[in-house]
Amino acid sequence: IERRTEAVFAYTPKVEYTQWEPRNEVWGQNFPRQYNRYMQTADTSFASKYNGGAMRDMLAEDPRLVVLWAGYAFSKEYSQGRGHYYAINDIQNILRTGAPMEGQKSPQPSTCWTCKSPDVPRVMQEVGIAEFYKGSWDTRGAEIMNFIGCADCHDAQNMNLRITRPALVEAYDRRGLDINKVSHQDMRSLVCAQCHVEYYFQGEDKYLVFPWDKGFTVEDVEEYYDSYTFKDWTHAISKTPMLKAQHPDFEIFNSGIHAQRGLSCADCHMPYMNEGGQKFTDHKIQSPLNNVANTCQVCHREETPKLIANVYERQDKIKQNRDKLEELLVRAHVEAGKAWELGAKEIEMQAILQDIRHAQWRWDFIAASHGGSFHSPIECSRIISTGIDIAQESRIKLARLLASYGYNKEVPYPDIDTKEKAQKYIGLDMQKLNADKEKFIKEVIPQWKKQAEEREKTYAIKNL
Amino acid sequence: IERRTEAVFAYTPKVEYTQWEPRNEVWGQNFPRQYNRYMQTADTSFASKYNGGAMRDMLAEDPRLVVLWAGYAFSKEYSQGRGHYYAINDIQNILRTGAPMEGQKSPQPSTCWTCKSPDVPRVMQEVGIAEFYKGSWDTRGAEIMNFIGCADCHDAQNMNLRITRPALVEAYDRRGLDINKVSHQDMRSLVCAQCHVEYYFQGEDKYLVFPWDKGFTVEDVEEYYDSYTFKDWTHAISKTPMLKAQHPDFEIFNSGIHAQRGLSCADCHMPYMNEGGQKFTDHKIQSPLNNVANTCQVCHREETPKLIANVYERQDKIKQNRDKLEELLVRAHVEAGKAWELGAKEIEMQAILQDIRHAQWRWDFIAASHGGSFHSPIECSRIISTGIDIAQESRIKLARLLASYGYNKEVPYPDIDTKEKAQKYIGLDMQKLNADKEKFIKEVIPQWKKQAEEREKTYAIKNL
Amino acid sequence: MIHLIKRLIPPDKWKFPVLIMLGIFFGLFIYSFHISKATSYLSDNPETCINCHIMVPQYATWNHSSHREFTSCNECHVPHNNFFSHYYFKAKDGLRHATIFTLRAEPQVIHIKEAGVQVVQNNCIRCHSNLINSASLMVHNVNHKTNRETRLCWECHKETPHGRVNSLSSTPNALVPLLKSPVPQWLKELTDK
Ligand code: HEC
Ligand code: HEC
Ligand code: HEC
Ligand code: HEC
Ligand code: HEC
Ligand code: HEC
Ligand code: HEC
Ligand code: HEC
Ligand code: HEC
Ligand code: HEC
Ligand code: HEC
Ligand code: HEC
Ligand code: HEC
Ligand code: HEC
Ligand SMILES: [Ca+2]
Ligand SMILES: [Ca+2]
Repeated sequence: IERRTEAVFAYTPKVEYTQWEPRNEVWGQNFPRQYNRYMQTADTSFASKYNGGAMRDMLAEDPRLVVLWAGYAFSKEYSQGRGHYYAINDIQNILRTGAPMEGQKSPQPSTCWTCKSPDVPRVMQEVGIAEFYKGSWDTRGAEIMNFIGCADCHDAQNMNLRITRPALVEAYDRRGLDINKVSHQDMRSLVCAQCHVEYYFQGEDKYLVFPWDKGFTVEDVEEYYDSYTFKDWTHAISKTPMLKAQHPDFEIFNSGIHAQRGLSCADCHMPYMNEGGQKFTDHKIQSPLNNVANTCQVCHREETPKLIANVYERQDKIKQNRDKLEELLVRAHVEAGKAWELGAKEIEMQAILQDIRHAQWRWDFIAASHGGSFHSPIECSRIISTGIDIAQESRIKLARLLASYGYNKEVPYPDIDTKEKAQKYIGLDMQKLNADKEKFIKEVIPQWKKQAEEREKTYAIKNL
Repeated sequence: IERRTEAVFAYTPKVEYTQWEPRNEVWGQNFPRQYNRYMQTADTSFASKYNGGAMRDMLAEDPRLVVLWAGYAFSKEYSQGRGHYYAINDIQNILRTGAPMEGQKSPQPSTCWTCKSPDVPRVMQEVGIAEFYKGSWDTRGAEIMNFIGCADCHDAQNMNLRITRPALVEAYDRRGLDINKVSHQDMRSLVCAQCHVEYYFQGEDKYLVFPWDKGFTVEDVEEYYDSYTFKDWTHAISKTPMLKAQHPDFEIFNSGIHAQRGLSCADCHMPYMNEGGQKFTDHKIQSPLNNVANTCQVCHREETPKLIANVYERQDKIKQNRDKLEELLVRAHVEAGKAWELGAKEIEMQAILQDIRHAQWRWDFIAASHGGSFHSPIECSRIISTGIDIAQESRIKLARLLASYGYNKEVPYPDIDTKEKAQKYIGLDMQKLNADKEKFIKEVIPQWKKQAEEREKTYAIKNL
Repeated sequence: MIHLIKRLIPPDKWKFPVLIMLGIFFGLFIYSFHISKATSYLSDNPETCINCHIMVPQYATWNHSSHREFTSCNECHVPHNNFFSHYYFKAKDGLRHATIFTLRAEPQVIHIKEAGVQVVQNNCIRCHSNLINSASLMVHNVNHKTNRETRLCWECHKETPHGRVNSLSSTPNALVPLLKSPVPQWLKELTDK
């Protein structure tokens, strides 16, 4: 009857474990409420208009992506991210990591594991940071087995939030900032900024770096990459030295009104909840649109459908022009391909390729940030505008160049209205890729799992 | 001590006047608080980054405008609007209305007066609506003398808000809406929507029409004009059949978050103020940035500089791409001019000119709405993006066309970095225009004033 | 009437158990009345509202607002037009809150109900009518009063008095005078085992 005692926090730890314990279920014995909700990130039943926990094959939803990424692993398979629960499954199953077996290596480096598991800080502790990144992705296949979890964000001693990924600390260092001196509210975003950020692999040894030295805007990062003449890959059709943008959610979020008003990621993606009078942080990290009552409505009095409509309206308006830019980029790549075909010279193409690089970079910055269109719609829209301008500028130059080679008309738009057609168009042998992957999943993954199980049996845990 | 009694005794109507009394000072005797603040719209001391009550010569601030409007009166003179107090002064003094004297007529129609004075509904009552619009601007020069005022927005009987401009009522009618059935909160915007909207002059008799039949978005209105093959003028350089957009503040505002949350224009431009224990409506209609405390801060707790920075950030981001689009449009006009020069045929130019028309329409829709970049930044940004795409599309076509006429390189950008250079470039004889206007102001305006004075003496006013 | 009472009196052989039951019910009622400090709800003391900690965020924000000096919760949240609706509303609301609280069905983010909105709005007007309505214009214009009073005051005065952030956990560390437990110490000691 009396619920006054609820105000007092009841905590009786059940187990004691080490600082780098990677298994969520072990931490979960001490913090069942957080653990149970966290395991709910396995839920794939919610799909919003563009996001949600469901599996979405982005290449099927939008086959133009295949052409934009021709020559790069993303053209093989790319999905909209889902719950943290799937981080390991997804990186194992994705075609991008290939089928490393029978002496073959994965086309990806070990660095790819960095944002997928609390085994990462554990192994980094053991072998060192630079050493961890080295080698191909399969090198550490048996080491990395637990999906993203408690040890990624929490100090085992006191449950304080902590940063476990060196790339973030180093990026702060290079900007002359001390990440140990930030506020608690900042930490509620910075734990996410370990992963939900644009990154690249520096040098031969694929050291993970966040490209923030010149600032956080799309232009700042572009300038950073240009000053290194860095490229992620060379485009298969246009031969452009390309940049790939990856989920700059933290960077874009910071340019929006919610960040300016002091919100952190956790305010919307990990709202507080009450259960039996206990307040705690909802660890089912997901789209806030699946939980408007506890997120938006804390600050906004509008009805749920209205708030959801606000989000969709922003996403729709940005998508309209992003789609346009996508089409223009396909055209630019194809037109550049035509120019090469007609014998265009390196020096004639240089300015054009630089434009294509910059335009696609801007497109990708927005496309890769799945929350961006809501987090900071005005900035996203601004960036898309500049991308359209630059893409079209490259096409004006191409029109002149093509004309000078005697081709003075529109270059036909390729027939790429399904993922299959598009992948065929850029010359991918999907059957082989899929068959190899299937074999890899059947034969190699179970071995990795078994090794991991054996290893984990040796971890010291004390029952209290 | 008790100041409540002030309220009761404050009001003793001093005068009785007719429904169409145009003189603010007459109404002002009954409502001194509102009148005194309204007269403050004479204040020109405040300039914000892009707006405010100060006089700003837009052609000097941005000479590209001159080229965009080549062949149209706006290229002669255009200022950023200022307080309602100046409505009559400004339309009399602007070069756009010309120097109608010595048998010459103004290049503008009477319709131009519509949004400048409470003499307008007065005269319309007398002569009829269609009749009012007919004839050149000077026809009614002596009739229209009081700047925008009480009778434009209020019913003299009971001070209710009322709509006095037929164009708004007719536009509502055509959409099947009854403007007499709107809420009071809607009226607090609709009185502004009598003037702060996009309009055009229909037919020979220049009937004032708001082009909302297909909707309020930039695309809807474009479709409306295209379906009529309406044009405001033909561009002097590119020969494009152009559209001019005028201050679609109401339309754009309605697409923004503040409108979606139920705000009206009066909430920010006519906030309540408190004097002598009475809350009344501040009639100093102006930029809210000159009065953040009573506008924004009633709803937002942030510091004044921060709120102003929010506004500027939105304006800057939209301006960045609007400026870009402006440059592209100058280029497109000049390139089209070059094509004509080289002998391009009507049929070859058609699609190109349609693109230029649409692109500049989108640019102008945003440029002409002085509040738009804050009222609805996401929509403004969306529109600019589509404008950039279309402008560049026209330039791709032009590149191909020019190449086919043997001109396969960049067309030089004109030297137009001052208003003077730009006006010279499009062939305006500014000296003559200015001299004529000066004479007109010295000789004709005083006559108009005198006639008005005589007339007003005859109006029935009863002192109580 | 007598007939009615007669029908309510149980047959003889039931009398004793019914008496016992009634005693138990009555005792439980007194107990819960006491333990939930229901008596306090008859008063206007804001501290009674935080009898149950659910109301702490609203208490804390009110307590930091300019209205603290002049306005108790009930000044805003209970009708003041007459004695009967005052207590009827209070009882109705109070019972619903208590039920939801006891069932642990309270949402994380509590929203004011439509009925409550009207009550609060009327109370804003009750205190501030001199400021918001112009006597002169009321003479002049029959619509003036409704025009001024139909829009919710806190559409503009968003932060009055509870601020904007609304959640059971929005004031986690607020220092509020949580009432002392009405359960005697000895009973707690006995039941704690
Ligand atoms: C003000 C609320 C708010 C804040 C704060 C916020 N987000 Fe979001 N986020 C959203 C909304 C709304 C969406 C769109 C969800 C949808 O479309 O289903 C979203 C989408 C996302 C997505 C894609 C979700 C999915 O379903 O796939 C990610 C990832 C994301 N945000 C990460 C972040 C990160 C990292 C931060 C902090 C740097 C952050 N968010 C801060 C509201 C917020
Ligand atoms: C260790 C890296 C890492 C950290 C730390 C991290 N994330 Fe993630 N997050 C991921 C990865 C990887 C995925 C995609 C998993 C997949 O699709 O397999 C993801 C997915 C998501 C999604 C999409 C969920 C859905 O239902 O579609 C959201 C939202 C999200 N994260 C938000 C956050 C927030 C908020 C934080 C901080 C409180 C955070 N993440 C911290 C790596 C991380
Ligand atoms: C800096 C952190 C980081 C690094 C390094 C990283 N990822 Fe991710 N990864 C993420 C985040 C965050 C998401 C969720 C993105 C979203 O919002 O959808 C994700 C999602 C994924 C997904 C699920 C969605 C999809 O793309 O199909 C896969 C698979 C994946 N990553 C594989 C990789 C591979 C392979 C590499 C190396 C090339 C890599 N990751 C490197 C952070 C990272
Ligand atoms: C992606 C980052 C992330 C992961 C993974 C994560 N947490 Fe948290 N956790 C947070 C954040 C953010 C908070 C809120 C901290 C605050 O506001 O004080 C939090 C708070 C907590 C708290 C403090 C009480 C509360 O609920 O606010 C506990 C206990 C906790 N987490 C346990 C866990 C456990 C157990 C796991 C693994 C099952 C886990 N966390 C995984 C980010 C994370
Ligand atoms: C902790 C408070 C908080 C939360 C949670 C929150 N917001 Fe906001 N929101 C704000 C603030 C503050 C602003 C800025 C306007 C202002 O100062 O009132 C804002 C602005 C907005 C705007 C206008 C900005 C724009 O992009 O046009 C929208 C729409 C919005 N929020 C929707 C949402 C939605 C949807 C969610 C949930 C996913 C959400 N908000 C969660 C506080 C919050
Ligand atoms: C939420 C507040 C808000 C509302 C509501 C609002 N405006 Fe504005 N308006 C502004 C701000 C802020 C500016 C920018 C002022 C500046 O840059 O100095 C502005 C600018 C303007 C300007 C240019 C002012 C100048 O100084 O030249 C006009 C005209 C205008 N608005 C008309 C309207 C109309 C008509 C409506 C209703 C349809 C409206 N506004 C509704 C806030 C508002
Ligand atoms: C009868 C026509 C008419 C009506 C009605 C009208 N306006 Fe205006 N407004 C104008 C004109 C014309 C100007 C420009 C005057 C000039 O520059 O000479 C103007 C200027 C302004 C400005 C710029 C002031 C400055 O300091 O730069 C603002 C803001 C404005 N109006 C807001 C409003 C609002 C809000 C309403 C309704 C409450 C409204 N107007 C009603 C015609 C009108
Ligand atoms: C539907 C109403 C309407 C009509 C018709 C109209 N105006 Fe205006 N006018 C306005 C408004 C509103 C403004 C203020 C614009 C701003 O926000 O700066 C304005 C501003 C002006 C200004 C001051 C700023 C400047 O442009 O230099 C002049 C002069 C002017 N108008 C002249 C004219 C002329 C000439 C015509 C006829 C061609 C005309 N107006 C027709 C509503 C109208
Ligand atoms: C551009 C439109 C416009 C003009 C011009 C205008 N008003 Fe108003 N007036 C309004 C609006 C809007 C309100 C607010 C009505 C409401 O909210 O009930 C208002 C309210 C009033 C009120 C009601 C009391 C109050 O302050 O809210 C009076 C009295 C009044 N105006 C007098 C005048 C007088 C006198 C003039 C001329 C000097 C004038 N108005 C010019 C738009 C205008
Ligand atoms: C009558 C209330 C009210 C007034 C007055 C008001 N606002 Fe707002 N404002 C809102 C609401 C409501 C939102 C939408 C977010 C939300 O729901 O909290 C909002 C959103 C915003 C946003 C975020 C939207 C965006 O464009 O990103 C900004 C910035 C903002 N307001 C600034 C201002 C400024 C500056 C002024 C004064 C010129 C102002 N507001 C006047 C109520 C108001
Ligand atoms: C027994 C615990 C308890 C007490 C004591 C209590 N409340 Fe509540 N109150 C609640 C709960 C639980 C809710 C949520 C009800 C819901 O959302 O349906 C609530 C909701 C409300 C609401 C919003 C819902 C509505 O009915 O409009 C208001 C207003 C409110 N309480 C005011 C008060 C006031 C004033 C007092 C003191 C006189 C008070 N409460 C005392 C538990 C309580
Ligand atoms: C000055 C008037 C006023 C006073 C005093 C006041 N409230 Fe409120 N209360 C309001 C208003 C207005 C709202 C509606 C807020 C909203 O919807 O944004 C409200 C809403 C609430 C709600 C619903 C939750 C919410 O924020 O919408 C609760 C619960 C509540 N009040 C409890 C209390 C308690 C407890 C007290 C005394 C400690 C109190 N109120 C004192 C005006 C008042
Ligand atoms: C019991 C009477 C009473 C009620 C009910 C009441 N107020 Fe007040 N209010 C006052 C008094 C007295 C003051 C002066 C406080 C001061 O000067 O510190 C005041 C001050 C204010 C102020 C100016 C100071 C501030 O905090 O911004 C506003 C605005 C206000 N009230 C709005 C409201 C609104 C909105 C409501 C209804 C939700 C309301 N009031 C209900 C008595 C009341
Ligand atoms: C359209 C927005 C709006 C609405 C609705 C509104 N107000 Fe206001 N109110 C204002 C503005 C603006 C002020 C002047 C702010 C100032 O002086 O700081 C004000 C001032 C006040 C003040 C005096 C504050 C002071 O310190 O002088 C009180 C009290 C007040 N309002 C009460 C109310 C009440 C009660 C209602 C509902 C009947 C209400 N308001 C509705 C905008 C509004
Ligand atoms: Ca997702
Ligand atoms: Ca101005």
